[in-house]
Amino acid sequence: MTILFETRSLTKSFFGITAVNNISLEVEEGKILGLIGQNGAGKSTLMNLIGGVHQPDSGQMLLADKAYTPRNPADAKQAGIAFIHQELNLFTNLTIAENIFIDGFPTRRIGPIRFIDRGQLKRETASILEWVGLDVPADTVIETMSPGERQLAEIAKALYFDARIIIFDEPTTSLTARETERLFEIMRQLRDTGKAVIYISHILKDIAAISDSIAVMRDGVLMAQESAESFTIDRMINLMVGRKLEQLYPPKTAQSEPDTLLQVKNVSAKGLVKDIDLSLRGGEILGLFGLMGSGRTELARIIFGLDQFDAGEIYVEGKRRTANSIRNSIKNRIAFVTENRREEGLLMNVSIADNTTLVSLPQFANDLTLYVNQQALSDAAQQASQILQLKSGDITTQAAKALSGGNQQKVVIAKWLLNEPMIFIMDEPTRGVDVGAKYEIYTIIDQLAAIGSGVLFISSEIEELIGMCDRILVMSQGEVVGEFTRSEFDEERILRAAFREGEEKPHAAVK
Amino acid sequence: MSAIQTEHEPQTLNLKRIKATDLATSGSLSDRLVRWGKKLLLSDYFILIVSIIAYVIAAQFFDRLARPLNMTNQLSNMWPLFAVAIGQTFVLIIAGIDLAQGATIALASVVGAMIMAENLNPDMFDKLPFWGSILTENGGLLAGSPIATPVAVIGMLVSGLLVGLIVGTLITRFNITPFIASLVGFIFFSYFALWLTQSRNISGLPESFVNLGDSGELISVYFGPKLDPEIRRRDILAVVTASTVITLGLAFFAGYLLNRTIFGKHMIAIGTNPRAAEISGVPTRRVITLVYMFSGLCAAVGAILYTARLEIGQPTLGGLNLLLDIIGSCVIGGSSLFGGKGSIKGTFFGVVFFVLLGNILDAAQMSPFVIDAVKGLFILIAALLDYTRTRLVRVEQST
Amino acid sequence: MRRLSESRLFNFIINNSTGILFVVILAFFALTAQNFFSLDNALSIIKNASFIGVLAVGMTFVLLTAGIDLSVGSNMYLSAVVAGLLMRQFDIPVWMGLLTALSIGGLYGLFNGFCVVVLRIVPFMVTLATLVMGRGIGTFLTQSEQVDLPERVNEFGQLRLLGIPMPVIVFLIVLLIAIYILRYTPLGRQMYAVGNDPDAAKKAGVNTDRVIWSVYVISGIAAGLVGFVLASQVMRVDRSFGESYELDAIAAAVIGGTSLFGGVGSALGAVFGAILLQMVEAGLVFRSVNLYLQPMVKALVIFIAVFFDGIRTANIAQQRRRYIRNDLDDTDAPVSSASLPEPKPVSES
Amino acid sequence: AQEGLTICFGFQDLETEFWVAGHRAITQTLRDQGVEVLEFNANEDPNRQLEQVRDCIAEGVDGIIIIPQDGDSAVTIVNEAQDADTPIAVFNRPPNDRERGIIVVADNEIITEQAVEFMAQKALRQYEITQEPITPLILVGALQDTNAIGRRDGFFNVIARYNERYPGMFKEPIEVATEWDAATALANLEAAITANPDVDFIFTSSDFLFPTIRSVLEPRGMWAPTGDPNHVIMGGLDGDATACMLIDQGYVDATGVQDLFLEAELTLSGILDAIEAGDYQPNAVLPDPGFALTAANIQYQRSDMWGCVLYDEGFLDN
Ligand SMILES: Nc1ncnc2c1ncn2[C@@H]1O[C@H](COP(=O)(O)OP(=O)(O)OP(=O)(O)O)[C@@H](O)[C@H]1O
Ligand SMILES: Nc1ncnc2c1ncn2[C@@H]1O[C@H](COP(=O)(O)OP(=O)(O)OP(=O)(O)O)[C@@H](O)[C@H]1O
Ligand SMILES: [Mg+2]
Ligand SMILES: [Mg+2]
Repeated sequence: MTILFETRSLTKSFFGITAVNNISLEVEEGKILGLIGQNGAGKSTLMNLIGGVHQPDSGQMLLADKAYTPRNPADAKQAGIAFIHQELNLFTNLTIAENIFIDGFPTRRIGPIRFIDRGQLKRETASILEWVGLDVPADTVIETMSPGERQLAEIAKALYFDARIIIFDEPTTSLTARETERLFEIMRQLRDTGKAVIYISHILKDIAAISDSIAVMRDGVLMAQESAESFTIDRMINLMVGRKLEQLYPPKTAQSEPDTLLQVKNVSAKGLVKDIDLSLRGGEILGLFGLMGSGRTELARIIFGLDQFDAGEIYVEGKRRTANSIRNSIKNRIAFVTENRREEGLLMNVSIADNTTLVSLPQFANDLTLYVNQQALSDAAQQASQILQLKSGDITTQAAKALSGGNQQKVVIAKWLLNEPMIFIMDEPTRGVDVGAKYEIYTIIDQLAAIGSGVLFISSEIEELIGMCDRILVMSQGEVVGEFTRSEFDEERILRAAFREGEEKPHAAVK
Repeated sequence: MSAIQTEHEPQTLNLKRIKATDLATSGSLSDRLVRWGKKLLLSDYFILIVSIIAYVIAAQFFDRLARPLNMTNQLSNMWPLFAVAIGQTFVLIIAGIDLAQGATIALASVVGAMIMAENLNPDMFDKLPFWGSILTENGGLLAGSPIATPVAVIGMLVSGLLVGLIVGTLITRFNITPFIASLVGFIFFSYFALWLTQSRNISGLPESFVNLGDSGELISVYFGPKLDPEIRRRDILAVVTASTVITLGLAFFAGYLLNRTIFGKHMIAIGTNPRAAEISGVPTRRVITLVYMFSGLCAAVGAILYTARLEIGQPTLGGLNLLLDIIGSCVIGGSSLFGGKGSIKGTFFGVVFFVLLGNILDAAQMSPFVIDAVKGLFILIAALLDYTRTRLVRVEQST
Repeated sequence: MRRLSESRLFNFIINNSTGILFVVILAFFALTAQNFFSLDNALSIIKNASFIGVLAVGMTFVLLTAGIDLSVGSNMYLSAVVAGLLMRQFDIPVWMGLLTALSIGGLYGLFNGFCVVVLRIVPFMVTLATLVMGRGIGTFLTQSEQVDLPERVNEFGQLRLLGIPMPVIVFLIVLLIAIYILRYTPLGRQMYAVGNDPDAAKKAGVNTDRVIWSVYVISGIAAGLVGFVLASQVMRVDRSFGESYELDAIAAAVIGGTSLFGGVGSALGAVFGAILLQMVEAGLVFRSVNLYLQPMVKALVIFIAVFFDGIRTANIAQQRRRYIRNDLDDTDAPVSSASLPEPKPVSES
Repeated sequence: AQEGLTICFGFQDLETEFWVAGHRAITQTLRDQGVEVLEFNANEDPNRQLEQVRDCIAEGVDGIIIIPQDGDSAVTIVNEAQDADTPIAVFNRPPNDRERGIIVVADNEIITEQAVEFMAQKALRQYEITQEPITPLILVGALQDTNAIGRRDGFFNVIARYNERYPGMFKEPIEVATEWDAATALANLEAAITANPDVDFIFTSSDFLFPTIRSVLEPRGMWAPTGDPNHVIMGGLDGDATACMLIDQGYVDATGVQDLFLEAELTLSGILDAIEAGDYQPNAVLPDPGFALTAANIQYQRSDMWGCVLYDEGFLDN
């Protein structure tokens, strides 16, 4: 075993918060290192230091026993470090191929003039795409791709060049089990060819399954780095959170009520969804499962009034909705946590407090003078951030973009919570959230249901749906293809339904 | 001026405090200077302070700058520019741009004059489109009537609101980028105003209107000997005029809207991320349209001040040069063309910068052949200093 | 089936709306104004569109990176002044004059780039300042007097190749070079990337400074070129030479589909926008429209063109969007699952 | 006697030869006499000019000379100065109310009429011979500029007058917008000539557009001196050096001349005399009748035209 890379007493702080505190980490050749920690523990920041995105305040880094001081991402790349960022860094106006080769296109000469060699570009891209299992043409423009496909494209982009260290910062947040499995396959291949892999995830089961060694961070400090065998899930959680988590899901307190809050009848939108029938009662948590691209997000957007539909009806509290508009929905206290927090969820440059109170602003304002009660507003934001255990500086001054990924997700949820939603549509609400915070979010979902709200819970993590929901609907190709009540919950059956497979031939990918 | 003076007090207080601590830590003079310089650079009032320091230094060389009358002149020059820039600030905050302001000033000026002008010479005006109906030999629509001025003022404000409504509608309903929508408005209404008067100015505005500008003196000062029987007009300094009151009123209203109301929060949300704002229930279209209407309103207020001081309705008021000064003032004052940033205070400082820069350059009596080159250089330096400031602020905050 | 073909026609119209608008305007003037539809007039329109057109092509590069160049008009003036003065004072040949104008334009752009990249001042302020400065320097050099160009420049200006006026040829060459850079070189694609997300570009290892610097130089060279070519047409450079051309250049670029927020746009679009504008202007002269109404009509055409372009892009985006289901053209027929693309398992583990 | 005086000179822009020459005539003469001159450029913004005049008053200058942007803002500015006891003179563009201030008037409309009159005479002779109606074209200046409007009015007055006397002599004039920009003029003139190849009578609202006109006409074989059958009757206004040269060469038939030197002299003597007399509100109207320099009178009146003086000094030489 050889140590390919190490950090020595690395420290970095932002705005008085020490995100990375005196960390000495070792990365071995031919091994997969799992890195875990709560939201805001400093994982991404540590990786950003390695990847040249930020520069450390103090400490050193050694790459193959030589001092390594990247001034920018290009330096890191030069040194053989590939980095798949937590937030997507794709150029939405360019094709996959162009994204992959943006810093080094293959060219060829025609006469005296050099041209980008589009043929070669396409060929090379196609082979990488096949490797990561993304089945779209190389000249697909990113804009037209779903979040999951984009994440695969991002991975392909990082893998095309021959790196020595590959960093995956939560790469599976938009992937389904199948793509995740494929990704692990790739990671193992990389390891077997002698590369070092760093893998960050909040899905501890995955970490346990794939890592050779595991490092745990808490509040910027490295708590432990040991071989994977010496960790159990409980120990990981204990080290991460600093306490024991008895259960992953809170005890269920909510009871479904008889009255129907939301009724979707025969709703169709050309090319997207067809003949959707769905009803949601007060106090009910309704799960919506499906594979990538099965149309759950589209359905959620239609219900929220963000997109229009061609046929069918939607009833809210028994009243037929005539105008399909966002503001109508908000007036009816429907909330929508988007799966795309960067583009649709947050005002990145605006303070956390202002983000948190954006939806419920009218509550704090005088109708006539429009005057906003600043004190009430920041109190409410403060309260919400405490409930969700937001890890941040001063919420009235810190901008949302300076939060860690998971904490950003909490802000999106807090924003809707303040409006006291009656129907809460959550599209992948726990994506990128740590175990502790997940528990908090589940508790909130449960409490909401307990006071009579209905929750439409969209997730790709089948376990959490089983843990939380009263009922699960399964979607495939824009249609509802299965419904399971709590007593019928069974992971394999639900997955089969999602694949549209008969009971008799279980799919190979399903374990 | 009052705004500037009150802001000065904390500054001197800070100075004292620094001195006290310095004594305790026995910092050297250069240390103190560095610290003081840093403090200045980090202040929100940076552009204002730089402008005033530059002005004070320049006044040592060109004593005409220090004359009281010159100072009150500069003050009165700021108000109309500031009034228009307030509207532009709003538009910049929502990541827009309003070129149509240039035309709005012209249109409002002409519309107002067509309502209230007295006596029009038929030789000059009989080719106008509305000759014989709105305009006659006796003047505009309401010539001579006591309600002429108030109606004209309302008419001007309404034309500003209308132009804003049209530009806002192009943006929100027809999905046209603000630059083009307002450019279309700029070209269209510029020539519409010219067509209305066939390029002619309309003079003969009533006294009651003219007094809305800086000839409407509210507080004047005289520094001469006490019992001089004949005070020359030029020795009387108009410190507070109608235009001061109108513009400051507008500024405080805008500041209230921006900083204290839900409307302002919605503006910032739209300027930062329109999609997220929309999904969070912000009525984006309505807010955007209202912001452009407010911008038109501000331009119309500017038109009132300009028209009153020139005493003519003029279809060529405004224009591109003025527009660049206005947007420049906003940007120097901290507004970003990419939205989400901007303040009324900052814009005021930007206006101060542009007005004082013009005054200093004129006072320096540089050859007209080099003055523009120097002006450009100074704009660049100011922008550079401001950038250095924001960078330092960031560094300061992170440690 | 009928509905399908209808929707196809509809889609065709929508997807080519800007082109159709162009043809409609052309047809209108061709039918209502004598001599409008002629090769001569076409060449004249393209020639006169070439000045704004070349500026707009240069501007497109800057806009692609979410920058702006307000200084092109002043740059034209300064480049033409220096070239003109040198040709008068030192009798240098025309080609050297052209080279001078290109270099001055390039240096001007280099300075803009320096302020944006190194001093990190926002492009709007930089180019606003150099707009004032550039004209100021030109005024200083000429003491505000006009520069009359020597006679031999006129020969160059009136040059024709196969009957095609020189400015049209220049226009074509500029277009080809721009298309080459934007579509076929790494630098060009990086410009799109920088405009789309500068941070991501940095993380991807793109030398964003170099990219940004180069767009200002390109825009500067284009301005220098226009300065010289236009001067060779009007044979005189006075103080208002090129004044407020920046707005027309930006308008032409935006009509051609370029976004002011970066990442979207093409050189061909800019050329198209410039020609459309010039065609309308010429048509209005042909029809002897009232002088006050001419600019108002022009404004309306800009509005309509941009409006249609918006619809077109929205529609193309809509069509490009991949759907979950293929029931777009008829809702009645049930979707057989056989016709759906099967979700293929990626690994057979 | 002028030593120690300070005079403030506010002008609009120096964008054409005419204004540059006027600027020079005024500032140099004053400085030669030992007067301190404060210069202010308002960049075509009357409001800015008003501000600058106020600054001059604040400065306590002895007198003010302005070239206003238009006749109406001039009234306001003159009142402003006189109310503050500062003598003021207005150069070239007259205020619409001529009661206050020293006003040196050059009436664009009337001078234009003189030049176009000469052209029309020539056209009449041609019309009488060929009986072909004349197709007139006018290059109109910026619609924002009152001078341009005055010149356009003068042009139309003459055309109307001739059509009244000789019905059918002139076709409907073709108006071409220039926005005072050579490239716009180039494009629009080219379009207009393509649309109406029979144009044989061109008036430009400013002489500075002659090179542009040439580059449109020359390739079409329409750039020909008097006497040539392809000659287009041509005239302009300003009286600059190029116009003088082109009249010499026979391409241009007439140009309306504002007597720049006379105007400068009237302005200066007016204001200096008032200062000497201690008159704070001097009022006078001093007309510059202007004249048309034509192919017919260029021998006698050459030296009265500022452009010819420049031309003869070698202004256009390389
Ligand atoms: N650019 C930045 N500016 C200011 N503060 C930052 C910045 N980036 C990160 N931080 C702060 O540093 C801390 C660590 O953040 P980091 O993104 O490294 O967390 P993480 O472990 O990756 O969390 P997650 O699992 O949620 O992604 C957080 O408190 C965050 O607010
Ligand atoms: N931003 C987008 N632009 C265009 N098309 C999109 C976009 N997002 C999604 N789609 C399309 O919609 C389909 C469904 O998207 P998506 O993958 O989000 O569905 P989903 O059922 O919500 O799955 P998941 O939430 O797991 O991603 C995809 O096939 C994709 O083609
Ligand atoms: Mg992270
Ligand atoms: Mg989804």
